[in-house]
Amino acid sequence: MTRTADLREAAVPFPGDPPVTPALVAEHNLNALEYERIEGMLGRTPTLAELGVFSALWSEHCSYKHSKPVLRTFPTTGPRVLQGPGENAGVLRLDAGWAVAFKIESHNHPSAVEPYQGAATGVGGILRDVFTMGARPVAVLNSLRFGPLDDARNRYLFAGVVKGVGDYGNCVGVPTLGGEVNFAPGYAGNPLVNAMAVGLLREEELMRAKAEGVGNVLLTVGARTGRDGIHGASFASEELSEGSEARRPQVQVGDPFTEKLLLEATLELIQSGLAVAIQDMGAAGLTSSSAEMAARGGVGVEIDTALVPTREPGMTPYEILLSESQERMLVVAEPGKVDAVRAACAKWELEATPIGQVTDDGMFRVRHGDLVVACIPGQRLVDDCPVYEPEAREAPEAAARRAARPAPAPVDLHAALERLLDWPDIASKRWVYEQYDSTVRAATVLGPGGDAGVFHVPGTSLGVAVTVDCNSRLVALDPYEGGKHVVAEAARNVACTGAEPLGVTDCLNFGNPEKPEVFFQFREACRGIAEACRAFGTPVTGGNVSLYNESPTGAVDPTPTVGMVGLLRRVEDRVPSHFRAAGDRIVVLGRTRGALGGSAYWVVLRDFTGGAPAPVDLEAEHRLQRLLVAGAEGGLLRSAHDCSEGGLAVAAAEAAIGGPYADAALGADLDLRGYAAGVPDEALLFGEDGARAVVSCRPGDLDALLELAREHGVPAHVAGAVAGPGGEFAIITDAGRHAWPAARLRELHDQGIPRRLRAPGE
Amino acid sequence: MTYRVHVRVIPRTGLLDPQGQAVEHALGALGFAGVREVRVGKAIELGVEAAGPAQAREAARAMCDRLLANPVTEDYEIEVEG
Amino acid sequence: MTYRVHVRVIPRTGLLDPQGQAVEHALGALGFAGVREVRVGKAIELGVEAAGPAQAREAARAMCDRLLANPVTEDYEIEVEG
Amino acid sequence: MRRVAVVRFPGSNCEQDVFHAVERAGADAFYVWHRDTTLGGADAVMLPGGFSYGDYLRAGAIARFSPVMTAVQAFAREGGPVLGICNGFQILCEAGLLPGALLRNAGLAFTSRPVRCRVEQTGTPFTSAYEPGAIVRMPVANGEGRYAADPATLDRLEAEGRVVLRYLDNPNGSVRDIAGIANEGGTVVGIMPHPDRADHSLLGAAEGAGFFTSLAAAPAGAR
Ligand SMILES: Nc1ncnc2c1ncn2[C@@H]1O[C@H](COP(=O)(O)OP(=O)(O)O)[C@@H](O)[C@H]1O
Ligand SMILES: [Mg+2]
Repeated sequence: MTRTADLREAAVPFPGDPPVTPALVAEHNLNALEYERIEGMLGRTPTLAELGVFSALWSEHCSYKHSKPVLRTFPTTGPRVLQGPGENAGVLRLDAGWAVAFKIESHNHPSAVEPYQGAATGVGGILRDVFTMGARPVAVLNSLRFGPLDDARNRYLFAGVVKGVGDYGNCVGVPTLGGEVNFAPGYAGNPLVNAMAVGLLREEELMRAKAEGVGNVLLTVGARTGRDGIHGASFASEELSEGSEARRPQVQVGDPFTEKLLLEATLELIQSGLAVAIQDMGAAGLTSSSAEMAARGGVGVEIDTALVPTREPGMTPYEILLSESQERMLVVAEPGKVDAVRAACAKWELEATPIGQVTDDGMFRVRHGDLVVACIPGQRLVDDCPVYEPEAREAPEAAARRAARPAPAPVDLHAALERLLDWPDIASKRWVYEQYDSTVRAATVLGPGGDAGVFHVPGTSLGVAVTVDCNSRLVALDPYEGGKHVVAEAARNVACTGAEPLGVTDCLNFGNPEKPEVFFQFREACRGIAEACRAFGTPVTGGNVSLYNESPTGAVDPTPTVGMVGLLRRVEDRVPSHFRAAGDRIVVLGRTRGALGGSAYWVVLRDFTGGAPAPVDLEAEHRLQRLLVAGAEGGLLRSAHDCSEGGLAVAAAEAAIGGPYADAALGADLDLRGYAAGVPDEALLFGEDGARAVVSCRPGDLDALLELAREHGVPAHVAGAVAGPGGEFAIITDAGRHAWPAARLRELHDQGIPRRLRAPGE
Repeated sequence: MTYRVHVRVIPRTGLLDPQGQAVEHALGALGFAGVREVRVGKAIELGVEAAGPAQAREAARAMCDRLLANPVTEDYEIEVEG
Repeated sequence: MTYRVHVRVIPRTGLLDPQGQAVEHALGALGFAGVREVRVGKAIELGVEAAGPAQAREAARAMCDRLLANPVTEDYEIEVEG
Repeated sequence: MRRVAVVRFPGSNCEQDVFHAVERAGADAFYVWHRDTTLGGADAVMLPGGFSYGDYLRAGAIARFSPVMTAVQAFAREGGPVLGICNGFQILCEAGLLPGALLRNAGLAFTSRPVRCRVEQTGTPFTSAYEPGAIVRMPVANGEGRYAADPATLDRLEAEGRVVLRYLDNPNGSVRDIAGIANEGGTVVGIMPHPDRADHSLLGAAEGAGFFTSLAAAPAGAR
């Protein structure tokens, strides 16, 4: 009671700020309930600055008000978890004192407006999330979704995003070890750009963004604050006033050079013990970084916006609090170490400016000079946002699509394989990843182009495998099974390199959660993800939720992207995806029932997106993963490639035509007779059942491999042998022998994307 | 006839221009005092077939709007020679 | 006072200019007929503190020779406003 | 050569790669900061790859004015061995220690992939470990890697055997497939591909090690 009494006096409007009206509240996307809660909390009308602070921290992005209850169902603990959800990035223990920090984040909306800068700043943000934990970023991945390439706007977005991702990561000097790109009508108006970063740290250097120590100093480090990305809507109410033009929100521009300096300075501050806590100023900039750090530490903070170095004159406290200018950090340091902090930053040509301190009254207080413009109970600011559990109902169309079948049509297996390999979703992504530096840091053991990237942990025998995956078609058709498929595919990809899957970060890209059919997809996909993560013992250590991905044509396809890391105890054991040498024996692992529901085959050959995805057998998936790891550690596997989009035939063909820089495509001869009795050829070749992989081994290792498969309870079919360079890729089924020149398949696969960029619409 | 057209595409004011900042900083370090507000953009020279200078300018404007400049982040200026 | 100086740095003629070629090709594809000899370089704008326009131009020339242009591959032109 | 200085500019990002490659080759590496004015008595100097000063304006254009470059200039003038890799090559050209320039790739895109090169000149401190004509596979990773110079300069480079490295599969439109060159004395060498990323088998190629073992093999203080 007394507190609210104080609060009534506690903050005054900044001269020139518009009065807080219902319209202004609405423009800040705060509903009646939320605004009531704010007034109740303050016991008075908030100032514009306070309104801005609430609108930022109570936004979906920061508050998770629609997703929290669902996210709580994820398994987040395990023997290797050093840091789960709640920090800038999750951290897992490796071995020998090393740990890996990793996190994925979306930058969808900025990329839709300005693909190059949107994607670039997305990479910048996720790198900061990782190095603020005290980890040196050693790998980045990216997951991209666009509308089909026959449309000029989609090609423009695709090219701009790829250049943006590349230019930023290349300059900072972090290799891109993997990613994914898909094209589907559902993303036409609303591309998805998810970036994942992976960093290495010594366990003892783990840093948390937890403000502590009353009297400690807050410093901004890095770029100056401009009007970038400020929530502009709130100024509509003063359209007529002069100066509102100058205040329109601006595109965030990335500066990877400053990021690189910030990276080095931050790691120096942490290693030399100069910083108590560090957080990057990402979404909602100064506001969320200071409020979240204070809440985590259970302390208050006081900031003077007049002290924040700005890029433009005349910025108001509101603008300074909400600016999303890039390459900025908030550092907490003991008063006695402030000069040392500034010196360390100066070495890297960075400004470090004290702007406030940690207080004992638990308040989030902002002054501009001696004017207090915001004064909010800190803990409640972060915790008291209402949480919603929206209605969830599957759309009837969705159920209908799942039940539907394509019209019968003549089967042409020969054309089918060629068209699938040329299809942009399956075709080689070389055009993309050759724009990304994948070898800087001289630790890349397996680069892009295989199932997962693998890097060497310097000075150890360890390797780390990384991948990011999501088959959104399966999720759209059956969110629950689809969610399991996503995790299973990521784990298969990691295991194919010989690495044991350790943990997950996820980026949940969905439409408007207030639509029951969207929230149904969200809830069910998460249920599937949680179940699969439990089954595999791969906890979720963090992630990001991106909702309201809507375009004029409706919500995007549900896209819960999963990033996974895995551990190779001996990095030399790593297994590539492609066949290595003529004469090696080819073995198909796992059972094929011929599930064509949601398959690429039906989309490409039948122009039909539908059917029921195969139910995921989590036990079978787990057994396969363990077999692949054991096979690699026993040195029995020469190559391993998992079966996913396009099924067994595409997986085998990809393994045969070789990696992006193979001197020539190797052929292969596969005899599938007697492998999957009763399964029609098109389903046998192109069905998308999970828990399968195509592997090769030296002839002399075949028996040992088969024995190992038996021990692990994984069906193994000896399909044939790798042929020499210039050979044929052939599959024999009960219907006969189908053969393609391996070189032609390689060409189709390699040119699928570039040829569409050169000659659109063909 | 063919007109020589000079197009200047410059990052919009207010937007961060890291390249401009770097150049300004470097010029300062080289001892060039009193240099400020440096911005770095693209200079594009074209030979444009047109009935007159006005038409050449018109054509160039259309090219800027369609291709040469990014409407979200850049402003442009056009000069027609002779 | 401060003069607004525009510097154009253009790849030396004779030198291959892939960016210029790409722009020329793209303009053609967009249906802009009669565009030729496209060259793409850098446009640099600076505020230069100087006693007069002549001195501002002098300063800018020195900056180009030291830093802004690569003598091996680029030519530059300077314009001083007002 | 025992002691090799690896220069760090703001924005360098291959300094550790080069450092470790030097050590693996059996020499001692140490870092020199761009603000330093001496080279700490180094027997050789390496300018690593990266994006010094963000590669803003032109790759290497700003870095070449760093204080340390005065020392590098003097060191080179006395015949000290200097190797510039990628951004290091760009800096050496901007600094006038090597002729010509490195321009935007013909494909107008950053290009990251392994390339095969032929060692054309084994008479430098960095290539003596190779057989003449040896084929070396190394990654390139750059946006401005297209070597250009006027015809007279090119003819001179060819005539004097100063083309050190030539692409077999030219990734960026470099004139005459040039991937690396040397100064008149053959002591200052610049190359675009990254031997520092191809010096042991885990990385898929080990042939790059020669650039560092050549140096380590040369007797200390040899110059
Ligand atoms: N989908 C998710 N699954 C698990 N944890 C999540 C998810 N989304 C967000 N989190 C966690 O919630 C915290 C806040 O998320 P976020 O706001 O995205 O972090 P940041 O501030 O770095 O953007 C982070 O620790 C993040 O890992
Ligand atoms: Mg963060």
